[in-house]
Amino acid sequence: MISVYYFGAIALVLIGLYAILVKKNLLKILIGLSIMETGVNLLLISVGYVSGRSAPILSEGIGPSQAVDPIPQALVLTAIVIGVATTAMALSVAILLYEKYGTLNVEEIRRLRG
Amino acid sequence: MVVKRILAIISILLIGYWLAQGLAGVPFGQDKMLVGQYYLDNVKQQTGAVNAVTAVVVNYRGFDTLGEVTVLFIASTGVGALLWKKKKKRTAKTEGSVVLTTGTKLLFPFVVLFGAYIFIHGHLTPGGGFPGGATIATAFLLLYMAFVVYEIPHKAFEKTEGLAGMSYVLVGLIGLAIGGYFLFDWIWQTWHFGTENIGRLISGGFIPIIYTIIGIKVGTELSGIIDSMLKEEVSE
Amino acid sequence: MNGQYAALLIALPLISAFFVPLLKGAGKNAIRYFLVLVTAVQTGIAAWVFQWVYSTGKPIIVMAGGWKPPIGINLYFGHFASLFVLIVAAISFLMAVFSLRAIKVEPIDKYAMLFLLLMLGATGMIATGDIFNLFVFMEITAISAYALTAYNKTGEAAEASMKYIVLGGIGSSFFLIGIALIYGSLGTLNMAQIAQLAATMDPTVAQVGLALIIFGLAVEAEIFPLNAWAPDAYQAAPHPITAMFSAFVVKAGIYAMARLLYIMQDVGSWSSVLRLLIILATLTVVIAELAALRQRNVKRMVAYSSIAQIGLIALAFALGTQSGVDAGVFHMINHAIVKAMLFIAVGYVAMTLGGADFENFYGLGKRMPITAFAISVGAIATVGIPLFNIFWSKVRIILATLGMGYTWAAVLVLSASVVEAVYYFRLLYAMWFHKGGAKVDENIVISLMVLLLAALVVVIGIYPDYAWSLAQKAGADIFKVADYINNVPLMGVGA
Amino acid sequence: MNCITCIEYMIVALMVISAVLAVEWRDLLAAVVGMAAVSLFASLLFFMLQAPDVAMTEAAIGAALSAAVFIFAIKRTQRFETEEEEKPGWWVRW
Repeated sequence: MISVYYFGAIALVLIGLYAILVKKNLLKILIGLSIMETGVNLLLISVGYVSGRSAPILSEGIGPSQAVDPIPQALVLTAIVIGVATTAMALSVAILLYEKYGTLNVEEIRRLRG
Repeated sequence: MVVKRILAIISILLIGYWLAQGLAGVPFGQDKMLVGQYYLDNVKQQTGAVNAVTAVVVNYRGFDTLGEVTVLFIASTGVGALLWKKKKKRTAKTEGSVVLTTGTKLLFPFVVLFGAYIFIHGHLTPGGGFPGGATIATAFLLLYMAFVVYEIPHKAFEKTEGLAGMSYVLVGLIGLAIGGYFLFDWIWQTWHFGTENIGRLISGGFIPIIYTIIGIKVGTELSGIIDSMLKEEVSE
Repeated sequence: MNGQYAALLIALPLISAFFVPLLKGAGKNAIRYFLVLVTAVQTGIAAWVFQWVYSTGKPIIVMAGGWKPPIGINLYFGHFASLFVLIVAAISFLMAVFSLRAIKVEPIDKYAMLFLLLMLGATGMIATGDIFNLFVFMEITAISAYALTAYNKTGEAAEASMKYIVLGGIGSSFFLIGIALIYGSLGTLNMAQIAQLAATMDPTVAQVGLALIIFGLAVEAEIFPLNAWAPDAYQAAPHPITAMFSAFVVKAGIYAMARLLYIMQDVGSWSSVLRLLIILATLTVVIAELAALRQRNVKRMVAYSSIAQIGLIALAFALGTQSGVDAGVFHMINHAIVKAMLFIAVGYVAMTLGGADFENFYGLGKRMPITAFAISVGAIATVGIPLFNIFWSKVRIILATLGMGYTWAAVLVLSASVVEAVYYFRLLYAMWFHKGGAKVDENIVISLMVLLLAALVVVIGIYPDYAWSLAQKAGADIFKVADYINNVPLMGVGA
Repeated sequence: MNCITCIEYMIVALMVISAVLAVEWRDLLAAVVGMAAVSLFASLLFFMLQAPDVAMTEAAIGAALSAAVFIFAIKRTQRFETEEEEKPGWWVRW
């Protein structure tokens, strides 16, 4: 039996992948990429979770053996920022494409280019 | 058409099944820590931070964070390069409503202050430089929404961005000079500064300094991205 | 000097890139010459590291933050990394000089920053010893490559960049899932410790994780199903950037792939991953050569040829033997030199004659003799004629392939080479035996650069022994994982 | 099944539903809102998985700012997806 968190994470990854594979509007493809990244982040955090433990902030009353793994959380912090950087970059390329071709449909862009 | 869609769905489900098989070997909720346990055991003595995630992000794996800041810098540079125009201007036509404009005027300093609070207390409470910087960028976003003609001071922002990045690398290089390692925490490990107040503000070695730098940098970069995306070319 | 100062290889490009905005007021030429200066200094540092590593025979382990691995992140400048960091820095230097003439599109300051960060990303990917750090450097490389691909701001450039972004996004997500699986089953991210613990890993998890990581890196390394971005991007990017892509960005990807492949060699399901990779690499070679045959744009044609050569390197690494890895590394060195030269020369022709279409190359031997000479040397070398450097590495790769019993792969690769010979000789014929336009003055600096690289090609071709010994040492660095584990001072957490 | 578990199931279900809607809606502005909703539900899940730092960052950067950047991009391009015959996977074709 697979955990509900794993299920949610894999579902997000697959939905994002579906959008990238099937959709033709560039912004839709980028939305798909963004959803996929969220899914991957959720997966990483779920891998680091230990049942019954609390957040890794070692203030009063929480000892080293009562906290969850801090590493995946640090990794996901990095991954989120990288994700938003990629998204911003991709959107500016999309704006550039729209300025050149007047459409966001990839098929039409290929046709216009000839 | 429908056939292709179904084919896509089937192949995606196959990938999902394959992933699930791999994940079955990584049981959920079990203690699998190896290096993580070491961090939890030693974080207070070695870095002076209470928040272990912050310690890992800034101190133990500080190299990753330097890279991450660089990625954001590339994004803001790249957006600036691609949307570069000889002359450009904001094209918004409608001013925000009265509620928005007055609210923005009132709220702006507090939002900035709140962002600063988040990144200064990164080693004690959840948060840190990235959410703090994003909060500051949100304050500028509010200004853009509320006022038609508002623009950030570009030159100053670009220079701040560069200076903040340089000071991050410089902190690392000072560590190389004092402690012999790049990004070495010289404040905590060489000077033992603030050792007696773990859990209070003045502790955590160079974590507050670096998080302040990151907060400023992230705030200016994200506002720069917003600025480049909102402006369009004007023909003369 | 202390070995820790090798961290300057990362710190210098970073701090210089952050310094560029402050330099903006000083004018465009100041920025261009600043770029040349920084890359020259970087080459100097890289030469120092190279000299250190090869004279002592011991790798430099840079420990960031003073934390011992696996607690902290370490950089590993072994025989391979120090050699390739030197190649990265030297080629960046040449390209910075080339950029003095080749880059006219605004804004120059952003170009300089992205250029430095692309170099930084490739350096970091080659040097790092931690898989998540590898991911971060991969993203640095990839995002600056996206921006630089679209830098010319034409429609084609934007479309190529978009393709690259979509593929790169899928790749990086899959790479992260792979990291999650490996971390979840071993609890560590350090490559040396992963290698140590690999035998204890669950085979299914290892297979899925390794396959995902290979899949993620295949975008950077241009392995077959994920390399559709490459020809478009090579064609549309500014000329110096194309040369950088071909000379070291791809190499960084393929090295990372080989490194991760070999540190996981103790896991139970290793050989099945290898077999998959051999099939994909052979397909890359064959499909790229066939696609190159029908191109009318020379830059695009050379791009396809570059992809095919990369497939050959991937094939050599996927064999799983010492001789294969050595041959692959040797081919990487040769290919970096030859393709840098070809792309400078083709880019220079495109700059002066207004486009890299095949018609522009008619009679080039009379119009631009030095450039045409360089292109001829590059073409002959790429095809694999004896007395040129690629001959030696190609022969060794094919021998290693036959040695492992993959006769079909060797036959396919050889017949692809014949196809390659056809289109390169067509180009040579057009250059030397067709009538063209009037003679054009050639820039002295660019001529010197291509002549230097051409001289290197011929020298390695005639005296391959020194380069081969370098390649053997570097190959042993990748292949002998036990030495790699011993060289990294692991703290012994847990294990 | 205790109460915490049923809340978890509900949030995951809502998250997956908003992801499907974000992909299927033809109005891109609505799709972006759906994407932001996915990020918000994910940040709730991060909070339940004892990762408050990540939850904050995801809410501030993943949900708010990336949605804002998407909306700016839509403003400068077009709002509706056009209906066309399907020909998927343009990015793997040479």
